[in-house]
Amino acid sequence: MTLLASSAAAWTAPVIDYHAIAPEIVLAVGLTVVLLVDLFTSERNKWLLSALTGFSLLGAALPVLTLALHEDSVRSLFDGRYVVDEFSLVMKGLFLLAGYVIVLLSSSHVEEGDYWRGEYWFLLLTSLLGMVMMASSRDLVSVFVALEFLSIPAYMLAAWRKRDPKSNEAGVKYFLLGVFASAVMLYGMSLLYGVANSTLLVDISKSIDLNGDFAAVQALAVVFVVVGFAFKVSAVPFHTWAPDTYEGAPTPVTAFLSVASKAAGFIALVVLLLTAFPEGRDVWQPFIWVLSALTMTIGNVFALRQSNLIRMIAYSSVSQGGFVLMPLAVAGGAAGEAALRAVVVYLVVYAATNLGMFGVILAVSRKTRSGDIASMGGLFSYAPALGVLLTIFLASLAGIPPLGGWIGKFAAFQALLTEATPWAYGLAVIGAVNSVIAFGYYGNVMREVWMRPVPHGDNSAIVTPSSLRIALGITALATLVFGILPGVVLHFGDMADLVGAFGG
Amino acid sequence: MLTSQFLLLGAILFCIGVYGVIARKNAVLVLMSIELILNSVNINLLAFALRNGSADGHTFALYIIAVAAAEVGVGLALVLLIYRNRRSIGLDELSEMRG
Amino acid sequence: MQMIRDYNWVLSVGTFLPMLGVLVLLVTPKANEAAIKTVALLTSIATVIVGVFTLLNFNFDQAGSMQFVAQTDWIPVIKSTYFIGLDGISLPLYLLSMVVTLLVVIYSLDHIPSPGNPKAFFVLMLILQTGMAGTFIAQDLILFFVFFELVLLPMYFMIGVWGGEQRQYASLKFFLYTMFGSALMLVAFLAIFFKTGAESFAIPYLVENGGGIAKNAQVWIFAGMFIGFAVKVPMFPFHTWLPDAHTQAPTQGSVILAAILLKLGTYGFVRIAIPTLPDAAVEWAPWIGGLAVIGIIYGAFGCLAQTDMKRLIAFSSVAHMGFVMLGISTLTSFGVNAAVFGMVAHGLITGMLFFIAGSVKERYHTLEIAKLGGMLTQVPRLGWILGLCSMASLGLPGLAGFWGEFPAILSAYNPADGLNVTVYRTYMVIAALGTVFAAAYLLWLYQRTAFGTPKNHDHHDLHDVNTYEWVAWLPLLVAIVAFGVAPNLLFSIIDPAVQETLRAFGG
Amino acid sequence: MLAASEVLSPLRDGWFLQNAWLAPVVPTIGFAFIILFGKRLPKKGSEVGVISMLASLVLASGAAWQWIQRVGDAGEEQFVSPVIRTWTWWQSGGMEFTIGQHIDGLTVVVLFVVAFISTLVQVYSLEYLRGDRRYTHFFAALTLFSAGMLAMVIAEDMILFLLGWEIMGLCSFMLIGHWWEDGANSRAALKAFFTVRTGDVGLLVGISILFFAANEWTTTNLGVSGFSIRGLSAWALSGEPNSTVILVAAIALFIAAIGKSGQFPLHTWLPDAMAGPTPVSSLLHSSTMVVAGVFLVARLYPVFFTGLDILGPSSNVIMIIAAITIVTAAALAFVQTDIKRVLAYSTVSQLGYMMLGLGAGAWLPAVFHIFTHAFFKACLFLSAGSISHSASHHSFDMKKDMGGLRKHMPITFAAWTVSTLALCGVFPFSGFFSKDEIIDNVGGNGYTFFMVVGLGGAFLTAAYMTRATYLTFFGESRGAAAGEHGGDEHDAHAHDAHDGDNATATHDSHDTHRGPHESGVLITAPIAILAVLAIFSGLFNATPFGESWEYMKKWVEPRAVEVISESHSGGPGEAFVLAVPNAESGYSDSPCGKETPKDGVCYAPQVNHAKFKWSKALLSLAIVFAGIAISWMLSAAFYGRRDPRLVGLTERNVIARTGYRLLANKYYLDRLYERGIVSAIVGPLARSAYWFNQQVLDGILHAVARVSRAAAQVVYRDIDQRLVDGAVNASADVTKAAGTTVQPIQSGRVGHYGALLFATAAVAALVFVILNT
Repeated sequence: MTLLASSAAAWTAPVIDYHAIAPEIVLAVGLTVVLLVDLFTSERNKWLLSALTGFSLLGAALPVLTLALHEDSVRSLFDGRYVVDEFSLVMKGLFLLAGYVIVLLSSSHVEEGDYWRGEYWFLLLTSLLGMVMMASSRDLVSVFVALEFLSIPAYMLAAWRKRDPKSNEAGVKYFLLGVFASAVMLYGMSLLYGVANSTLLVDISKSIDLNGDFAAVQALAVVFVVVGFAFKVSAVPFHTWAPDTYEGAPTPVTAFLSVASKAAGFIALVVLLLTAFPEGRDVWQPFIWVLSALTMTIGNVFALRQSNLIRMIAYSSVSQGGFVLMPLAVAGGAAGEAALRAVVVYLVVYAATNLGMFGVILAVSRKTRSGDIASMGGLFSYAPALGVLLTIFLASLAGIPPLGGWIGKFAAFQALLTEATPWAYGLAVIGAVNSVIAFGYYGNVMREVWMRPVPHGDNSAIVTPSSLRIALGITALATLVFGILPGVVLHFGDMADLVGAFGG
Repeated sequence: MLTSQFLLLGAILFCIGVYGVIARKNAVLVLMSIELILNSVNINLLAFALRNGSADGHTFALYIIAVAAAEVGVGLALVLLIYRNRRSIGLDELSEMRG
Repeated sequence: MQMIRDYNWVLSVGTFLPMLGVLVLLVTPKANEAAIKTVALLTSIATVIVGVFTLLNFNFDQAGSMQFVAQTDWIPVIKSTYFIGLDGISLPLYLLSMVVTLLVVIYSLDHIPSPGNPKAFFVLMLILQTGMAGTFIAQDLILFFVFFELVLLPMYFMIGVWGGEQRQYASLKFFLYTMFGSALMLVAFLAIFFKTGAESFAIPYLVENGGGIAKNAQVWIFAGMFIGFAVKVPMFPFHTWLPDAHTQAPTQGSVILAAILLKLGTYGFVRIAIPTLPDAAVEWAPWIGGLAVIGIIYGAFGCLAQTDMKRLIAFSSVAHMGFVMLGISTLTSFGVNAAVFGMVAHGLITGMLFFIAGSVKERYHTLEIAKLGGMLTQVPRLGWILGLCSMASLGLPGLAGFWGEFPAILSAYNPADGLNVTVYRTYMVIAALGTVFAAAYLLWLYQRTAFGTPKNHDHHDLHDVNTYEWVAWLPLLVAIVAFGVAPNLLFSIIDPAVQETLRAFGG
Repeated sequence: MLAASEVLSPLRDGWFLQNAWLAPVVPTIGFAFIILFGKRLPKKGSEVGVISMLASLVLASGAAWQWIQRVGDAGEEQFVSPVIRTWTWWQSGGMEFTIGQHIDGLTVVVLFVVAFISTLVQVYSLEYLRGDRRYTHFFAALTLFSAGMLAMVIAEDMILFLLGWEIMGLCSFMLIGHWWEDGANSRAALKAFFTVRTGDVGLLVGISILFFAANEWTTTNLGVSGFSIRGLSAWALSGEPNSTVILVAAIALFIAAIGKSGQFPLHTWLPDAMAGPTPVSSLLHSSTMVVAGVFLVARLYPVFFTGLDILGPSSNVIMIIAAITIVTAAALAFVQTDIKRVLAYSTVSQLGYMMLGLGAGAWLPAVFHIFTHAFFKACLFLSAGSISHSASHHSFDMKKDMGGLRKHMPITFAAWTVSTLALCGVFPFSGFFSKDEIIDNVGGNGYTFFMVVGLGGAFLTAAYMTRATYLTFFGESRGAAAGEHGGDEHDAHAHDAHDGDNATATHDSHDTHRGPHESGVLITAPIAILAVLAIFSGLFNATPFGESWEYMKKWVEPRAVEVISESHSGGPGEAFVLAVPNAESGYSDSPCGKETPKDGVCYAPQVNHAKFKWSKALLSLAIVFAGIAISWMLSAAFYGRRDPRLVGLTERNVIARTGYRLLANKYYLDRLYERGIVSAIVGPLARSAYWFNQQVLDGILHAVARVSRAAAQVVYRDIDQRLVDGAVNASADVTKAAGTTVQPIQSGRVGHYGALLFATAAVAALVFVILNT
């Protein structure tokens, strides 16, 4: 009792830096507006919603820009539980833009399918808000809340096609495993709190040193927490939900999951590893090493066997996750900054490329209405533009210069090799070999596009709605620019320094 | 203080929950098992909070309870959904997509 | 190494001009084939003009030093710069890539392989051109890597779309093989980058400091580069993509592949692997030499076993690149000179042979040696050209092939210090025997295709060498003879650069 | 002892010497011209060929003349320095390598011979190949050949030498295969090229070895690269070279010579090469190209001299090979029915004589034999061609289509006879002076056994030539020679020789209907000229008539004196300057080749010259006449009167039968050779030698080809496609298989997923907990 009383006495209202949380506020307002508008608009005017969603995302992006340009770049709220630094700003920017592209991708799709549009946009915004918060969270509680904030809407989105048993299955699997994973993670978090007597990551970092009486507990806690996020980023063997969910969920949602929520998982992971357990690296570095190797390899091996395009992409994105994990296997020490940069760079490039690819798939599936790889047959012959774009995106994913993907892989390798240990080289070689295997299935799609006949020989052209065109334009442009002038994207990575990490 | 006993209780609850999640084929039961895990976490948090004398644990626990409520809401909704579509809430039928 | 920075815009223009053509092509309507061909032709002509300009402004007295050097920031974060330059080793290959592309474009004007679509075909070809030219001028490992990889996709599609029956298998095989090599190569590049203090990717810098790396580490790093380059060459155990790729690729593809792409690998050895890692090079050289002579004999046997003309030529590439690698493996400027000359010569000759194979295919609808015959009676000019090229290819003195082959054998007699002389002299004798086999399979090919009485009796699309072919071929034929008679045209350029490159080995 | 004044006499070098390098250049241009415009010219390019050859002939004669003057200027014991001009050709490793001319006695002799015979043969071909389908190509190839040979002859460095050498090989390929519609011809062409090329490996290796062994010495002492011929000569005699290295190099080079000059065991290609048109046989395969091997040995004589220890106590490889060649080839000539093949084998054995001479230190007689042999052998071939052209419907079969032709073609007959006598070495025909000189010197240098072999060879030569002569010109006419219309062979050959346009059709028919007759002037004229030379060319070095007649010795043989060199570097167009030879070095007792030169360099080894004795000459003459006589009687009896005692003798008489079989079948001959000589001399080696013979003479090319083709099949099908490529494809399959094995992970069941999730977490936790406590 006394304890509570004393803290109550000490309580003073925190000063809130509204500029710092402006993006979140804008998003919150935006999603309420969407909700209300949805209530009071007739079916004819539902198109307003997508527009609103898009605008609120761009609107939220504005303060991010102003914050980035503002000189005192680090703003810490709620005594360090919610921090706005370059890292968070870059990631917020990424989420908001990715969200905008997803809006572009999905608008036509959502308009045409008989979906509950209002809710769709609402949930999309909510989930994005969760991600934006995740970027800034520096406290177990806020991390947890942000995580659920972005996950729960995602569960619902996955199950969005209510009448479609596949979609249901997707939702349920995602949900149950997600909740289970976060539960396990929570258990780890509770132990962390117990050891560190604080939920503030910076404080935790002080007491997690893997020695003393509680070394075992610390190790256990670290592993469990990592597992929680490993699930989010669908690292093997926690990836099992991903293919099923991706296949079942509506394609735009799949795009959303495979890009945005995965990215969110990664930044949470990075934040925790670098700010909370820098001293715990003896536990998590080997763990990540194994996860990364498994993820790349298993993901590729599975992807090679797929005949369903989306499922193949699911596995490809799994193995891509392995490449993002790669630098983290040495991060912590000197390689920490490089690893952070590599992760950011990879996520940015990967977001652009992958969204672009989903854009093409959406466009093509409007005609073929099929998820088979074979349905891409002869694409180049009747829709050269789409064919070339798809080729560009696939090549970028395969990491072939001068397309964006290669700089992501390059950064990953570079960060990995800054620690010139045999382990690092070993993982690098595994990664190299995997990047070759990966081409096995990317090339397979290219082969369909370029060298195979059109299925059922119908060469009817594809009508691509303007929003989709814009999305494709943005992503393709980004992919090329990142590839040819990698300085641009590497710059993001460079400025994204993370407060609290590297003893800073 | 009886911290260690609380922790033990938490651990046991956690294990039961995990067992439930893995072993049960019934969606609702799985949901309940997850609730068990979450509550074991809550117990841990509170025990630590009392031992360390800081309020963070309580706060965290409150958050978890709130979020858990939301999760259950969504979960039950999903369960209803599959029940509508396939007149059963057995999880093992949910294996259309594999491989 | 001394840098000359005059005209530092020339190389960039020459390299990226084709991309301009690509942009124009992209906006040209697909239906308007005439326009497309014109654009492609003009682009490649313009490129060659720039190339000639480069040649004219090249300072031959200082062929050993980098010229037209341009260096600007590119990826400051990873200390990689846009750093290009040209010396006596790069110059011939750089120009060769431009000329060959032009000739291939000319040839394509009336030889668009099925399934047509010249627009895409020329676009890919021009992208290829940029990649190839860029590789030869890049002075920064990352830049080199980008150009090196840039070549892959276009060639993949060129084989896969316009190729023969097995094209899809062949193209994928080609791609995976090469990519496998380059992936490990990239790792090696990063390794050397960090081992030299993570200062710079610039090749001159690495040449300065690469020697400082511990020998053991050098050997491992070299292993990475070796796989990357050896696949491209291709050297003996990594060669199996070549016959398939060559056999399946359309004529233009084979020509470019043989004339330029294979040189990327050997060039990589000369420019990067050996100078930056001298100690490792000494360790590896005997193995490289061994694989090279195996390749020579092995390729010859491969040729003798062939029933398909194009596949035979493809295998002959394995043998010829064996000579090149033998020269390189001696680590003497004598041998490397021979190797660089050999690259150019092989580019001209084998490129030419593939042209011929293409035309034979077009006329006889088969490349089965057994089904050919009496070319000299039906298409005499084509027959004689084939004869000339076969002679050049088997290393007849007075033709270009000889100057890549004989000095290579010669140089194997005494390799650089620290290399086992006995081993290399054995290599020399084996390689010399290889020349006999070369004579055997080429003459045997010639006897059965050109001599004898014609075997096919539908003469309707038998016509002798036509104008496009003459225009496309004459430059190559002239070059074959010219370099054969006056080898110093090349040697005088190559030699100083090679000596500069091999300073680590005392010349 | 010499007074400096005598020695100091400056040497003239005129325009022709300075510009002898034009001799190959002109035909090269001619060749290009023929190839490009030949078909459009009135005479289908042949005129270009003839003109260019005439031009080179003029250049060659001029050079020869001025060389003679140059020698005239020199003092008795003065080293007559060759006229050298060099230009930078290529550079590598900082070294510059030159191309250029090296004109000395040997060069001018061979230069003249080649240019002269090429000219005559081209004139001859004007008529002989008129109307041939590839008339133009024929002359192009012929001209290119001359260019190549001339280039090789004047070569200043081994690279240019090699270039000429290979070009000759190429032309020989093209010319043998001239009528390639017939598979046999193209096979023969392939065989020739391939066999020679096999020898060329030796040339490549030899040049390489010499270069690296000598380069340092030559650059420091003479300022020339290790390819330069004079550099190599000086180095070889300088006492520098390591005996093993130079031995290996010499043997390697000699292998090349064996291949080119059809020495045993690589001689098998030469008889087959007769498939080519007769002018080709007479030019390439008798008088000039096949001499290249001999020329190589003569050119780099110091290398062989030191390397193989010529004039040493023991017999060296050159002599052994040469001796075997002389006997086997001569013996094989007996059993030929094709007149050209007889001549081919005779060529082989004559080349054997030249090699024998070189091997035995008789440098000059060997070179002289090149000179004389060229004339009479070319003459013989052209006569054979004339016969087939005008008398036997293009058949070369002596038994079926000839006989009694002396009445029909007197000029040809006369020419043939004198050439035959020259070849047999009958006094005073040219062959006597050269061949007898060789045998004499071989004996003189103490190789008695080889002298006996030489004499035996002379006997055989006389015998088989007599047989051929009898069969061709005496007895009654047979087959085509009797005017019968030759059957298929005629048509076949007509198809070859005279194909295509009507002009030839008429020409062909008209001479078939006329029966045997003398050929046109374009054919007889060259024959006549050659015949005259066959008689008199011997007088250029008529040792029997005393010192004063030894022109060749004076003009051609390099004087083995020690020379102090100041500047040998012959820059572009600048002549090669030599300083005063030191007064000490006498001629007779020159140290060159015997010991290390003290204060200078030697360019030629000191060789001895046997004193000519009529007694020896008469002995050999007697042997020759014996051969002629015996052979004549036998032939007359056997082919002429069909003497019952002889006809079918081989069926009745065991000895005769075996004897005949021995010859009729070369394998028997080899077995005889193996049992008789080898097992006697080198018993243990007999079996291996026998095996070797079987393999090699059983058509080395076919064996090699078969083996390597088989090997190739194995390598390609089993190793390449199955093993190497298989591994590649396998890796892909493995990856796929891996997917199948791990597939269960993705069972699609939430329960399993959850279990996997937690199990991994638990395991990881356990591991790390254990590790960290």
